Order: sequence, then C-alpha cells, then structure tokens
Amino acid sequence: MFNKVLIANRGEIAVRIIRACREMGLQTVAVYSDADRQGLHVRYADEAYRLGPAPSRDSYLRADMVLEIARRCQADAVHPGYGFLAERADFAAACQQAGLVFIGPNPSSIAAMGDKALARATLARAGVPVVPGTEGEGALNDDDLLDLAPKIGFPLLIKATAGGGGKGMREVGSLAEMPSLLQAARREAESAFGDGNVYIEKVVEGARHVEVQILADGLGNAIHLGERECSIQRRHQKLLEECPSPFIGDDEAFRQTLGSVAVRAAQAINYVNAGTIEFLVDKNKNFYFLEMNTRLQVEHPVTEIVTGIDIVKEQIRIARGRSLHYKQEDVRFNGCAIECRINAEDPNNNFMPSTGRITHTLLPTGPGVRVDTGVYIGFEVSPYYDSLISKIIVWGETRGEAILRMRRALEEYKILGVRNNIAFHQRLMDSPHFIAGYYDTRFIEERFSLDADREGGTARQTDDRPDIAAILATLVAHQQTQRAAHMIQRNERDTSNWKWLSRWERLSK
Amino acid sequence: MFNKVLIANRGEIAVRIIRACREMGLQTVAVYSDADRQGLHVRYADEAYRLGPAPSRDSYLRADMVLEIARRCQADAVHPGYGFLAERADFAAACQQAGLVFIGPNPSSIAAMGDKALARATLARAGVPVVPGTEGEGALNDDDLLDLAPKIGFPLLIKATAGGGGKGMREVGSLAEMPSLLQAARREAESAFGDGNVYIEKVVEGARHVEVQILADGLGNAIHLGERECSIQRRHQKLLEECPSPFIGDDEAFRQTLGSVAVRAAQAINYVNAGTIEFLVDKNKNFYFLEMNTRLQVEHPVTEIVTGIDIVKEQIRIARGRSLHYKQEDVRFNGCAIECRINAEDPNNNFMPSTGRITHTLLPTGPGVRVDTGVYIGFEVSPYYDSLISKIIVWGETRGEAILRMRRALEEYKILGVRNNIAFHQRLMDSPHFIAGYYDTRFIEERFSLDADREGGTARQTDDRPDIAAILATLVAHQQTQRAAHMIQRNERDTSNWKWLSRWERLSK
Amino acid sequence: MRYLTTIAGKGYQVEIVDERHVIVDGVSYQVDFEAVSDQPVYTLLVDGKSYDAHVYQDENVWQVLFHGGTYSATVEDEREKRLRGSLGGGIAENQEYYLKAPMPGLVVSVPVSEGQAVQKGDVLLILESMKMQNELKSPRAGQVARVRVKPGDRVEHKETMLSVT
Amino acid sequence: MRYLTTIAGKGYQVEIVDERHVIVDGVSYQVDFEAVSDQPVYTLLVDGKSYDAHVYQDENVWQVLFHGGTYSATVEDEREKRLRGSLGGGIAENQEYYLKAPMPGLVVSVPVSEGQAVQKGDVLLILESMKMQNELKSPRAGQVARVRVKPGDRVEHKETMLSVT
Repeated sequence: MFNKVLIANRGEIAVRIIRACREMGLQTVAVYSDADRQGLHVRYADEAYRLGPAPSRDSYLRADMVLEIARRCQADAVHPGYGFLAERADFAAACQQAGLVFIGPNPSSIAAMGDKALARATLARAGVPVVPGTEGEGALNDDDLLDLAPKIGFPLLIKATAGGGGKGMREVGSLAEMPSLLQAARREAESAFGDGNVYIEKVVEGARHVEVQILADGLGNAIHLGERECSIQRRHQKLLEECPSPFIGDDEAFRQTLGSVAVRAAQAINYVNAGTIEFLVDKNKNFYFLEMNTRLQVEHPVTEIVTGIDIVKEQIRIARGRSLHYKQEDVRFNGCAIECRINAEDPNNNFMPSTGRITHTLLPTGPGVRVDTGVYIGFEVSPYYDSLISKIIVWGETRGEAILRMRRALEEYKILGVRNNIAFHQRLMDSPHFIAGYYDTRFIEERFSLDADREGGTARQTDDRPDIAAILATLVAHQQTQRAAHMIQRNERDTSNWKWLSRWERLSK
Repeated sequence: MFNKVLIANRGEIAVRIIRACREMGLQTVAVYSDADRQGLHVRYADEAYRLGPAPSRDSYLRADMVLEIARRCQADAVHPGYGFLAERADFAAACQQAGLVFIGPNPSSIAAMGDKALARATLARAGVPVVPGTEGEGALNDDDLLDLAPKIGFPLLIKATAGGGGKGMREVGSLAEMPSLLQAARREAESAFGDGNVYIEKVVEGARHVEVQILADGLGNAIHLGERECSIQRRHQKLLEECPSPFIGDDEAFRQTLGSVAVRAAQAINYVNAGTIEFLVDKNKNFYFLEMNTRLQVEHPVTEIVTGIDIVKEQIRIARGRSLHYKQEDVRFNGCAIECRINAEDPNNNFMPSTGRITHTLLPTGPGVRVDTGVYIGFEVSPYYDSLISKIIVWGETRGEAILRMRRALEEYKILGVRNNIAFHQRLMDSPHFIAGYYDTRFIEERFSLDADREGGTARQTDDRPDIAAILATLVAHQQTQRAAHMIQRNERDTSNWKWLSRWERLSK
Repeated sequence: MRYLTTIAGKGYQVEIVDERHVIVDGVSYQVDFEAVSDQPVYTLLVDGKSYDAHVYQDENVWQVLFHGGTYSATVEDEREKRLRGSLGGGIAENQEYYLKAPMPGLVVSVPVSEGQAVQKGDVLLILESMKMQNELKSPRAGQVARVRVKPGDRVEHKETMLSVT
Repeated sequence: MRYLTTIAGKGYQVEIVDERHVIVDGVSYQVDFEAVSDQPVYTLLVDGKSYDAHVYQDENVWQVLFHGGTYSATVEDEREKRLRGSLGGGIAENQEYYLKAPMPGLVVSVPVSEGQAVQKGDVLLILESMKMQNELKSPRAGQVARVRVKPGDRVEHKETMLSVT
C-alpha cells in the first residue's frame, strides 16, 4: 500500500494521473522544469518540486533528481506516465531499490520489451507472429543491415531499437537510398533516446496499426480491453485513434483472437500492470506483432470510454497488489470513441511545430465530449517538449454519431496563441475515406489532402464560403485601419497638452 | 420530418439543443435579446435573429416574434428548451397552426399539466396518489384558502398555479402568518408568470423530492428512464441532482413502482415527448404526485449519463414521428451521476445574485466530467435572466467515486468576474450527511452550514489553512503596494520630461 | 516589510523577507509565488506544498479562495497598524448604514418609510434580479434615515437605496 | 471605404458602406460584426447566417478560420491597389530568400554550404523543436548566399539562418 504518489511527468498525462490519484484519496507530488513552473500539473498537485532547467535531459530525464525528491517528500510510489522515464528499466529498478512502488511493470518486463529486436524474438518464440525483420539479432552495424535488407525485401522500415513515437524511423524504397537514411535514423535515435541502434523490418502493405490494451495483476490474472485503431498517422506519429477499429467492426471472433494473443504475449513475459501490444493487420486480417508498450499510452481514453474502465485507477490498484477489478467476461464494449490529438503545429505550413503563449481558449463541452489537456489561457507552449496540447475524445452510440460529435466539438474548439491542427482534424472528419473507415497507415501521407476537393469527396455539403472569408478579412482590416487613424488623432490631442503647457509656462514667466 | 430547428431559448440549454441538432445534421436557428448578441447559442447556431431588448417580456417571451422569425427563415420546427415559452400551451398551439413542429408535448397535455391544481386532480382520478391540498378546486381567493388551510393542516405550502422553480412559493407555519405570505406569493407569481393564482398543499415532513424521467412517442409507446433525486434545494430552487436517488439505492422494486406510476400518469393524458413526473417521497417510501414538467429539465444530464440515452435527441426523433429508440428492457442504469448547478450568486452573502463580465475561467475536464454552459471568457452575465451559468455533471462507477470526482472537478473549476457558488458545492461534497445520502428537501436550509465545523462532521481531513490564506493575502497586498510605489516612481520620471520640456522651451527663447 | 494580517479575528504577524522567504509569527517559510494568466489567480508553493488560489479585494477586505475554503483577510502594514492603535476601535458602530444595491435590479417594494424604527433583520427592501426576489435586511437596529428609491425603480450595482442611522 | 480583397487568386470588390452594410461585387449584405472576448475572434451575422471566426494577420496576409476552413486573404484599399498597379508584378521572383526559423529550436545539421547551388525542394537545414527534427527546404532553385548558423546553435523564432539568391 502507498499513499503519496510522485508523478514523474508533465503536461496532460501528469494532470490525468493526478486526477486519478485525487479521486482515490492519494496525495500527489508534481515535479517540474523551469519551463513548467506554472504547469497545470504543478497547480493541481498537493506538492510540487523543481527538477531543473527546461531541457528534458536536465529535468524530466533526471532519474536521480526524481528519486531524491521522492525521498525528500516521503512519496511511496512513482507513476512515470509515458515518454521520459516510463520505459527505462534502470529507473524502475532504482525506484524499487529506493523502496518506492513503481506504478508499471517489473524492470525485467520493461527490459524484455524495451529492446524492440529482443522483444520480437521473445514473442516469436512464444508463438506470436512477427513481421519479418532483423529482430533478435542484436545491434547490427550498417554493413550487416545493408546485407540483410535485400533478403527481407523492399520497401522496408528502419526503426530505432530503443524507440517509439516515430522517432528514428525511416522508410526505405531501395538499397541505393538506404545508407543515408540509416545515418539519419541513427542520428535521430541517438538524439531522442541516447541510443543510436536501429533494426530493419519489412513493410506490410495496406497495413493497419491495431493495438490491444491489456491489464495484468500480480496474482496471475490478465485480461484485454479490446483494440484501438491507430492507423491515422503522419511521419509515424499517431494523430487520431478509435475504439473499436472500424476495420474489425463487429468481427467479434477476430477481436477475441487478437485479444487472446495479446494476453498470451503478456503472460509469456510475466507482465504486470497496464500495457499495449501493437499489431500490424493486413487486409486479409493476417496480423503481426510490432512491439509492446510497457506503459500507459496517450490514446488510452478511447478504451476507457468504450469499456467504462478507468485504466489509470486500475494501474494504481494493481500496483497496490490488488487483484484485477474486472474479469474478462465483465469487459463490455459500448458504442464507439474517437480521439483527436490537438498538436501545436501548423497544418498549413507542413505541420511545423508552433510555440507561444495561449492567449484564448474556448473548450468544447457538453454530452459525450472529454478533453484531456495540460494547457490553459496564459500558459506558454515551449519548444522543449512534444507538441501535444490536448486530446479531444468523444463517445457515440455508433461510429457515425461519434464522427458527427467530433465535428461539432472541433468546430466549437478555439485555441489562440499557437497554431494548431484543429482544421486538419476537421478536414479528416469530412473525408469520405475516413467516414467509410477505409484507411491504412499510409492514408494521411498518400491519399488525404487538406484541400477537400482533391480527395474527390462530397461527404458534406461543403460550406466553402470564400466570399464570407473576404467579408471577414476586410472588416477586420478596416477596423484596424480605423483604430490606427483614431490613435493618431488621440496623439494629436496629446500634443495639444504640450502646447498648452508651453503656453502656460510662457504666461507664468 | 423537419430540417431546420429554431431554438426559442438562451444560455446553456440553447447550446445543449443546438449541439444535439448539429449532431443529427439539422440546421439550427438561434434567437437572441440585446443582452445576448454574443451568447454562445448565437455563435454556435447556423443562423441567428434578434428578438428585442434585454427584458424577457420584450424578447424571449415574445411568442409572436419567435413565430415571425421562424416563418422568415423557413424553420420547420421549434424547440422551446425550459422556462420562457416551454410550458405555454398557447405557444405550442400557435406553432402547430403556423405549420411548425413543436418539439414537446401536445398543447392539450401542456394545458392539462400546466395548471398545477388541475393536474393534481387529473392524476388523482387516474389513481396516482397526490399530496393533500386544494388541488382541482380552481382559482381560490384568499378567504377560501384561509378557510381550507386548517383542514389540510400546518405546515403547508402556498404554490403558484402557473409556477415552477420555487417562484411564488411560501411555506406557512400557522394561520396567523398566512395572509401576508399569500400576498407575497401572489405578487411573485404575478411577476414571474403573469398569473397570481396560488393553491395550498400539505407539507410532507422529511420529504425527498424524487422525479421520474419519461419518454413517450406518438405511437403509444411510453418508457421511464429511472429517477432523479432533487432534494438538495434552497428556497425551493434545486442546487444539485443525482441519478439514481441514494434513498432508493438498489431497491429495484420501488424504482420500478415509481417508474410505472409515472408511465401510467403520462398515458392518462396521452402524453407525447419527454416529461418529468415529480414526487414527494416520505421516509416510509410513501409517494405523492407533486407536478408534471412537460418539457426538458435543467437536470436531464444525470439521467443521460447513467442510461447512455441522449434525451434531447430522443425528443427530436419523437417529434419527427419516429417510434422510441429504446424499449423499457433496453434501459440500463450504469453507475451514478451528480450534477452541481453553478450559479452566479454569492454563498457568503446570502446567495445574492451577482452580475458582471467573466474575466477568466478554467474548466474542469478529464475522465467522467461533463460541463454544460452558455458562458465563456468575455461574456457578460446580465441581471435579466436566471443565475445559472453552468452545470458540472460527473459520472462514477459508484456514488462514492462520483462524489470524489465532483470534489476534484469543483477544485479545478475557476470562474472570475462574477461571484459563484462553487465553494458552496465544495462544502456540500464534504458534508457527512450528504456523503451518507442522508438528506431531505429541508437539509440545506435547516441542517447544512457553509461553516464546515457546525455540521459537526469530519468527513475529510479538513485542510483548513488560515495561515496559508494569511500568506496569500499578504503577498498579494504587498505586491499591490509595491506596484503602486513603482507607478509613482514612473510618474516622477514622466514629470521629469515636463521639466525637460520647459527647460528646453526656456532655452529656445 | 512587516504586516499584520487578520483572519477570523486571529492576527498573523507576516514579514516578507524577500521574494522567496516569509516569516509568519516567527516561523520561516520558503515560498514561490506567481500570478497566473494575468489574472488574480496565484500559484503558491510553500515548503513544497502547492496552493492554487483566487485572491481579490472587496472593500478593503482580501478574499482568499482555495481548497474549497473562503477566507476574509485584512492586511495592515506597520504604519496603518499604529494609526489604528491611536484611534482605537468601535467607530463603525455609530456610523450611518447605507443600503447599496448588491446587483443591478428592479425595486419591488420598500416596506419601510423615513423615520421608522427598525430592528436588526427587518426587511428594508425587496429587489428583483435574475428572476429572484431578494429581501435585503437591516444589519442592525436603528432608524430609517432616507429612502432614495421607490417600487418600480431600476437601480445600478452599488447604488445607495436607503440609509439607517 | 472600398477594398480589393483577394482569396485563392480571386478578387472581391468589398465596400464597407456603414457598420451594418457591406457590398461585395455589387451585391449588398446586411452584417452584424463584433469582436468577442477582446480577442481576434469575431461573431459575424450576414443576412442572418452566423459565423464564428478567428482572423489574424501573418506577414500582410489575413488568415481567416471558420467552419473548418482556413482562407488566406490580402486586403488592399484603393490607394494600395493603385500603387501596386503602377509598380507591376513580378518583383518577388528575383528577391533573396531568407530562411527564418519557423520556431525556436536547435540546429541539427546544415547540409549545404555557401555558394552551393540548390534545387527547389532541397533540404537547407534540419531544425529540432518539440522533439521533432524538421527538414527546412528551399522554396526555389538558386545559390546559397550566406549561412549564419552551424549545427548545435540555438535559434530564436524568426531568426534568419541562411539565404538563397
């Protein structure tokens, strides 16, 4: 048992975890970098301590400081969130050595799954199908990889061994372009994870990225909470997730097959706590193990909304040594959930990240809408951390209702001060391919366009109104001109005071 | 069938209805008074038209203007929301005569239930138990009422015949004080509803206010969606509602009894669309019909969250002539929901209404929290309409979880610019009586205190920290003093410019 | 700077040493205090504990809201404290009480007239706002001095409606 | 006032008659236009239709966002229009292109050097921000004129990093 939880993270996920702790009566401790003194996680936690300067390596990656703060404030558990220290086996082990409960899997599970190549070899041995690649062959150098590539076949993917989130990942179309891409991938992996090792893997064509959420307690019980569809990606970054997958739909048998393979994978490594098994699924419903995420994921809310199960609270119960709150037969799937990741990036400028102070926001609210965010008016979105500023999650009785609800939520949502990708998601909600559930992992990059016409769709009665835009732009520009003119007039009045003064001075001489 | 809906209302409920319409692909038309040009309902609707000046009688009560606008913009349906024209049978009839679908019951049902006295007589004849009182005796004058009062017995309630929402209501302890209270009640009823008629009714002691939501289609199907507990009231204004009632709890038999009586009541008057049957329930689970609300209610979201049924969308489907989307056996109750009404009123100053511009707000978000509101930063809360500024609705797997979640939501919520009753709800969430579900309609006025100590409870480890408050007040006051001093210094610098100018002028002479 | 801050009748000697240090009744606290969103919302860390508070001034009283509690504080610096000491207390008692409109509204009725004696708690005026009729009561016994409004009048926020001497 | 407003290559003659009336290409519209929340957010009613828009200026271009659409508009008054007419178009073509940092970040690599010829689409610089490596490409063919940064440099928003002539 524990009563005070240190949350070794920032942003929306730190806020999410603080909320779960608070609703369970647990004390919360936030840690923050200099860029986050006013972070919502600092404001909402019971206690908050400074880690160091803004860059992650000086703050959120400082495992030693986190442990020192935990000791000092007498926290008795640590929740790592996602990213930063979440998948560092050494950190999980250090927590345990310091007498802290690590709210996550055992260090050995993190290690087993953290090396992507090793993970794939482990699961292949346990009978879980894997994508052909250099799994389990350890850290290969460029010559070895160039040698193996033609045997696997092109197109193939270079992936960071320590990686995740699309960092250190490159797609290779031919042997000729492979050397420079290897170099780029290693450089990015080195910078992101401090580990430049990469492996290569066959590209499954027309693939969907489907992942299964599992929960396992320390008493040998393991269940799955169904799948999430995560194929809407750009540069291997997920942008939107759904539960259930529209591709699996009501193929309950396939859902249970995937689910039980996922449970078997978790059991193969004696996994404890929440985790996700990622699969690639081709159009014939062949599926391949991709990797296991030994942590809470960004997109966990879609599963929560459809199953009614609070995954963070379950993580905490499991870490407290309790048995699972639910049996497999208790898990019911009700309706459909969609999550849009709202990033501080400009879809009209090649999705370039945007930083700045949030000057205004109007959140979508009302029935069936959940917002998870770590920002608010006045908060400064800094260049130091990822660009996720909020997640809009909607529920619908049907997928159609969820899409319509997401449309209205996106239409209501306003964030000023940083560019953001709301308009991108709005276009996506209008895309006939998306509406039909007909998309794979290459959809965004290859077939989707921000310019609605190009997809050839007429899903909604397009209310494209450039004439209204012209009126708006002109009225605002006009107002600005008028105001500027007014200010000049005022300045003239001000000058007259000076005239008056000098006259007065002359008189009073 | 209809495609364009005019919403004859304002504030959070207009926004709620616009959202439902939009999610069903219907066009929406807002109407607004001069005080609401920037209302969220105006901003969110597809079209918006001015009704008139701010006072309700010049705008939202102008049935003629509403009908004229509907004709002009070719709306084919009207949703009245609650309050204003919602329970005016003549308005519903005028809509029908104008060829508009009125999204609500038939004018005859509104008329039958609108006269509270007549309603009680009607239902008594249908075998529904009613509270002893002057029901069905028409408009009695003061002499008649004073004559009947001792036969009914004290304490008793004076209630407005046309009324609702606690307006025109007075409690009478003895015959002596009755004449002046009659006068006050008639005056308030006249001002609120344009109808000074009142009736009297026995006070059921230790009573709970429990209401049942019903849905009935035009094809003869009627179902109930369980009960709501609405006993947390102050001056007969509901402040908090729950679903299910903690008093009924898991007494499924009693729930079904109440539900089927409610359905029978609706059927007795051939009721169509959504409606609510209000009961008083005493401690022995005797129940009495109180009144029927022939409209959507403020507190409908708690039922939506527990049943998963969107009541506004059902209203629209029913009005379109469809059969009910659900059968009684489809209705399942999942967990517990609580709604806190956030009003612009100051709990530290006798709940006096507060007006002003919202200068800042931070909404509670995250899992299990829904906010329904019509205000935003920059919006002016005016004195013309009721003081409801938002509703926080939370879901919990258990009532305990819902209470803990509401606590954290209230703690997160900030509204600046108008006084509000968030602190009142926070105290309520800490009240041992409330937590135990041990309260009746008199609880707030008689046994609850904003001063936590007085209730004698220690439900939470009270973190009453006046020393911290002292530090905060002093730091802010200090900062203000420093800033004022700084401004004086700046002014001195400014003065030096004047000195410089005069010197320059002297020199240049 | 030294201040005397009073909450619920209890005085706190608060010394602001520098940006990071405050001494309350002789006990030293490490503080980290910042305004948020350019609003009277503050984040305060005191020895690691985090408080997110709304603090505003209402007629010389500081209202401090956090953790569901509302605290009313007066803050006096040393000069003000000395000044008050020399004047002594009890002035407020005999001052005229001005009934000001707590919000804009419509005067529904004025059940008292000029010169009439009233007891503490007697209704002086009924004001309608936000569809509610609000009874405004006398905070003390006295005599109605001047009635400036009549039923049907619209009043502005803080407008003086009548006084009690 | 008369303006020429251009969106996606199409020009609109917009005349602002008074607060309530606008004429676009000869067609008269009744408008009701207000800023909201002291922000560049506007509520516009045009003949009863309601539009809730975010409008901001970005280097002489007005960005207009509503109903999921983003429109880039230039607004010229009559004087500006005449001025432009007398100058003729095509100046921008031969101007030096300055690559400015689109956000604060860390220069990861500069794969070009001064004097080097580049094609449209060639990567000029890789900038890391928000944990992403962003490739900044040349918008046209030319020659790298001056490189002002090197790998490892931190750059501010809009700082010029190199130029192409």
